[in-house]
Amino acid sequence: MSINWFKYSAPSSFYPLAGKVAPWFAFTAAILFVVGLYLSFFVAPTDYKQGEGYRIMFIHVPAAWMSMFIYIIMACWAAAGMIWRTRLSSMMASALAPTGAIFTFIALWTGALWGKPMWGTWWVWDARLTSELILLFLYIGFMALESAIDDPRRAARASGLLALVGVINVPIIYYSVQWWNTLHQGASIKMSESGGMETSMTEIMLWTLLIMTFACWFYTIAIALTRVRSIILERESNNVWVKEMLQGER
Amino acid sequence: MAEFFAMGGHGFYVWGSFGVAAVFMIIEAVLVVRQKRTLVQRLGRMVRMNSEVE
Amino acid sequence: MLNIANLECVRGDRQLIADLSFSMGEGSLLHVHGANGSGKTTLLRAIAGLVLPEAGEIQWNGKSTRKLSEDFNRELLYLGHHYGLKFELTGYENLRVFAKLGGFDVSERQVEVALKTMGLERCVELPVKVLSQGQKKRVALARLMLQPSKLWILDEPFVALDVAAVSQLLDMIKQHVADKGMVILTTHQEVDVEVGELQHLHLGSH
Amino acid sequence: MLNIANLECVRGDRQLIADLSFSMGEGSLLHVHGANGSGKTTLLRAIAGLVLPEAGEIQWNGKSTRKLSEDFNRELLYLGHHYGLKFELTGYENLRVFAKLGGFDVSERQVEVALKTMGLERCVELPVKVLSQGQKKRVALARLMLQPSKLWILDEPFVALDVAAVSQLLDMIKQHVADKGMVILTTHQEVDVEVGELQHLHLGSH
Amino acid sequence: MKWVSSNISISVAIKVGFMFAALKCVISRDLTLAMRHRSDVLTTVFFFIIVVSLFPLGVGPEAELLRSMAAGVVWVAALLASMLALTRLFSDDYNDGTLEQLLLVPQPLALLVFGKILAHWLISGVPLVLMSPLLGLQFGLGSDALIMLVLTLLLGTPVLSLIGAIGAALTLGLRGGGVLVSLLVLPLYIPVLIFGAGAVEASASGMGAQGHLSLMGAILILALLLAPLASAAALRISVE
Amino acid sequence: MKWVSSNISISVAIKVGFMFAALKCVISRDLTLAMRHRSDVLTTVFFFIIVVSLFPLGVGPEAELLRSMAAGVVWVAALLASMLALTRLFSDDYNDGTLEQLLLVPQPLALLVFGKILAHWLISGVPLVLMSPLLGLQFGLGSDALIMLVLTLLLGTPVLSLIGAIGAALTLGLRGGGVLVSLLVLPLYIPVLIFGAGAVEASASGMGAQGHLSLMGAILILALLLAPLASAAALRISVE
Ligand code: HEM
Ligand SMILES: Nc1ncnc2c1ncn2[C@@H]1O[C@H](COP(=O)(O)OP(=O)(O)OP(=O)(O)O)[C@@H](O)[C@H]1O
Ligand SMILES: Nc1ncnc2c1ncn2[C@@H]1O[C@H](COP(=O)(O)OP(=O)(O)OP(=O)(O)O)[C@@H](O)[C@H]1O
Ligand SMILES: [Mg+2]
Ligand SMILES: [Mg+2]
Repeated sequence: MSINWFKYSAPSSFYPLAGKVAPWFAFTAAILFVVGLYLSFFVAPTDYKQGEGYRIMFIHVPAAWMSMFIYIIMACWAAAGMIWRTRLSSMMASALAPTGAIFTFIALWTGALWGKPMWGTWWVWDARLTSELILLFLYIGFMALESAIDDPRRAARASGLLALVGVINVPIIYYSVQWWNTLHQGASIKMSESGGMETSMTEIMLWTLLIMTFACWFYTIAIALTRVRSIILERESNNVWVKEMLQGER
Repeated sequence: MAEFFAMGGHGFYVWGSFGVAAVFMIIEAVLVVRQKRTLVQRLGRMVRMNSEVE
Repeated sequence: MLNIANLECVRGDRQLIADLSFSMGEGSLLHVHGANGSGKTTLLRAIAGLVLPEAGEIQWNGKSTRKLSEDFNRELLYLGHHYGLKFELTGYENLRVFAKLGGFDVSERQVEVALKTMGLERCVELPVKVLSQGQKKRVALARLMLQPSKLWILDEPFVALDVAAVSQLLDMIKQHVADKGMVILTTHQEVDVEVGELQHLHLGSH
Repeated sequence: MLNIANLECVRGDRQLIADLSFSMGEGSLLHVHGANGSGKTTLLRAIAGLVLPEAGEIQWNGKSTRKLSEDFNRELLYLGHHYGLKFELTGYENLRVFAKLGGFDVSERQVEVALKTMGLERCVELPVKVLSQGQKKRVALARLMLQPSKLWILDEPFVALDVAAVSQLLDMIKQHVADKGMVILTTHQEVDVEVGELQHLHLGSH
Repeated sequence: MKWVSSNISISVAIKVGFMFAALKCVISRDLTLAMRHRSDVLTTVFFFIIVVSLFPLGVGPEAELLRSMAAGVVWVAALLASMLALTRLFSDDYNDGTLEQLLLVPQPLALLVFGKILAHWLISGVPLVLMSPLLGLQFGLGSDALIMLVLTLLLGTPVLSLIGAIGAALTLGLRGGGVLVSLLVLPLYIPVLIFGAGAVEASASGMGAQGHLSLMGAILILALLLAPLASAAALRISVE
Repeated sequence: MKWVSSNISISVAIKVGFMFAALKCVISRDLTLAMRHRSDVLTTVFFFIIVVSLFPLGVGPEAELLRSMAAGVVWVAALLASMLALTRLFSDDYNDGTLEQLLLVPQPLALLVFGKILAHWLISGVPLVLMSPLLGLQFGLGSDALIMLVLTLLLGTPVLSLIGAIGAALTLGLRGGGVLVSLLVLPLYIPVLIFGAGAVEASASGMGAQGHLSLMGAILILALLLAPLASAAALRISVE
């Protein structure tokens, strides 16, 4: 992405830009998904250890990665919004949150469906699983706070502050959960399987995984750009440029 | 074909994963686009009504 | 001393105050008029720094009140629709808290005199909670006699007061203006506030 | 129709109302006077059944209001210092809730007309929370036009209203009394409520 | 004439009709208020989920230990979640003066209170019941125990709302009501907790839980009969 | 002249003096308010005790099981109790308009907020710490583990108050604030819970808990530095 965000940090100039590029991201995402799904189901070979069930990986791992990336990006936008007081930044933060929450949920859901055949249980209190669950709580807290406040300007400032507090806390939470689990080596099932997987991963599997991940990236960007357009309209509905633009439309 | 959907006995898990993921992502996309459209309509109506008053 | 330039305030999707500019010097009183919902409270809260204006500048002695922050607060006394009293404390205790937080020294005696002037001598020992509506307001107004602030912002100060208390408050306002203070107030009641350099501001036609 | 006999009300260690007796018939208005804290609100709440009197009897058409309970409530409209509105609902929704709970039928149109009469046509879609102080009061007062109750008890109904709304409310009170209704009210503002059979009641010398 | 004259006594049928209308109105009013802030409904459930998830973090991840405490943890969390939501049952209405107006409505107060409790259960109780199997799964409960968990919660959460309403009404307008209400109410919750968690554990260890269930049903009926009356009385005291 | 002229800049020493006076005043005000209703102080502790005591009822009486979950249960209960008390930290002041006046005080807001948090901890945190050994005994903890329990709570409860203040400030004036605040705050509490309960368990099983304790100290210092500032910013947003 070589777009100079700062040049377009004024909502009025970002709005049309986002409208122009969003369809292209959506289009690219669709193509990548088609290719990625084809590779996942028809090209990637059956895993010698896990059979066909391992194909869940091609959605699980990208979703898990996205869930973490999106939180970081969201928090960065919120921080930028608090520090430089650019209106667009906090709008981007709120535009990203629902997508992040959805990917977190998908990671949890696919992980649970993968765990049942592989580990014989839907859920274990493993460090990685637990921190993913906490991440979901953080996303939901962010969105709940935003939706509980009527005034959109106040909502943006409050949820931005929360994201900022979260960003300081997330690494602390992450490492504490990590430590919590390794200190109690009592879990009957461990995630050591994944280590075994790495070695058995063929080149084609890796490519499939990468393509699915890029598909998710482009999907996220397309969705966030579209959503931020709605948010811009809503919060800037008093401004002249919005009125002129709407007058022009139809 | 049936064999493909059975996924070597793991059909439920595999299709449950991909299915739910697809459903969520498609619903999100549809909602986002629709939200944008209704918002433009609503605000447009407001702007037009206000300009008529003035 | 107080300068407002091109102030603009928005609530929800309504622009309540647009491009408002005025200034007040020492010994003057600004009476803000307007129908219900015309934005008087919003304006007063914006000046006090409780509402972030959409655009415009509010200056005190040539400096932005936002930048002055605590230094501006020292010059300011704001009384809004809420009285700002702790209902579990007595009137006396409430006033002492205001004094300590505001950083101005008042003796026990001064507080007692202020309460007495407001006709609350029989209620000093009661928690504010059990007082009548008008008595609560009187406790809040007793602050005017103690706090050495230059700018008073009073949002409907006459509400709930009986005739005696209204005239008492009027005297206090007049005295403050005569002492080179500044007062901004709103009221729907017809009271005679002709004093000092009097300005009127009429907000929106609703 | 309303008979009060030997009423006595005590708050804390103060006897606010002692041995009070009076009665009101159809088409009459009772104006309760008194300084701040003299017990006006207490009296009004006692009549409405929200405060238990220490002694005495309150009768409606010869029957104790306590015994009548729900049947008395049907005849009663009480508006106190609190407006009794749900801040999250719009004015329209608030009035519909009052109507449904009170068991009186009002059409959508009637509610709209009532809100319009109170000058709220631009705020029908807003939750009461964001309205100004005076607009909130107007929503509460719109009930007077919808609820078919005979006895209105209004505690400081003119507070927070602008001039236009005050005269509107005065008209409504006069109309109600002329229609053989009964009104009990308190106010510190000077308003002209000369109408029907007017009684004055002066409470305690503070 | 503009008003309903008190001399004409309204016929019983109409009266009952008005009563139902009023009941429906209270319920729909409270549901509307909750829906205005959809987060309201969701937060109770999430609180429930988070509290349940805290325990493994405090206790440690051993699956066996977790399984054996599952029923207790889920039930205690349900208790706390439903109690936390309680503090709002009357307090919003009290603060803005609408409770005062509810007391002046020409309908039996207990009826209105029942409507409010019902709405409260729909908002805060039902989502807990729906979410509980998922949490049971996280703790590794078997399918029999899961079904029993849902059943007991279905019988138990209304009791929690009903009993809790009394406490909420009594502590109205007191500072620190939130904590005080828990102090009054939690001890009364204990029988529900014991039978509820007991039933789940019994069925997890393969025993029948018929006895537990019928006791819970009896408690529910008793609470349905008494709690609205008691809460109404408490409200009258609190508003004065 | 009646007022302090703005032209005379007050000397730094006097300024600091006023700041301390204001801090002292906020603390003593909040303590007085709590003492006016002594039940306030007690209810938090009782909530703590009751929640802890509910577990044996829900889980069953096996001593071994109870001992192994003791640290976790006590810590989770402390979390919940301190969180429950939080909802009142700013909301009373917000509702009666005194918060508005606090914002207009000529002192740094973060300082006043710090005073309020400190008072809150004295009221709701310290009693928990004092009560915890008794509860630990009930679950059969040894003396080493008991000392560790008190120590970790002493380090941990201030963090709970500090982090919680941010959540309380953010949710001010929102409907359903009580539950919403728990949704925001509980996930952030997790590190404190893990290290706190972990330290107790480590010392119960004879291992050293030095590492846990120093981590908790680090978290406390971080929270002391950042939380008052963040809460002050949140308050400004919420009062608007
Ligand atoms: C609810 C259950 C699960 C959750 C919440 C979950 C969560 C996650 C997360 C957060 C990641 C990204 C971690 C990272 O990149 O460091 C991840 C990666 C992964 N997960 Fe899961 N997982 C779950 C179940 C499973 C199961 C059952 C398996 C396989 C048996 C599995 C296999 C993997 C693999 C292979 C990766 C990629 C490994 C890597 O990048 O290092 N997961 N999962
Ligand atoms: N979210 C919102 N959407 C639309 N309008 C809003 C919103 N929030 C506030 N308002 C409007 O802003 C105005 C608030 O005005 P304000 O309280 O300043 O009035 P006021 O002049 O003090 O009136 P009063 O004399 O009644 O006290 C009201 O008209 C209200 O309807
Ligand atoms: N616990 C108590 N102890 C002593 N006095 C009390 C107690 N509770 C209430 N009071 C007194 O009762 C009176 C309440 O009066 P009420 O509210 O009826 O006055 P009011 O006539 O409506 O005054 P206003 O004009 O100010 O509204 C006050 O004077 C108050 O001091
Ligand atoms: Mg106003
Ligand atoms: Mg009164």
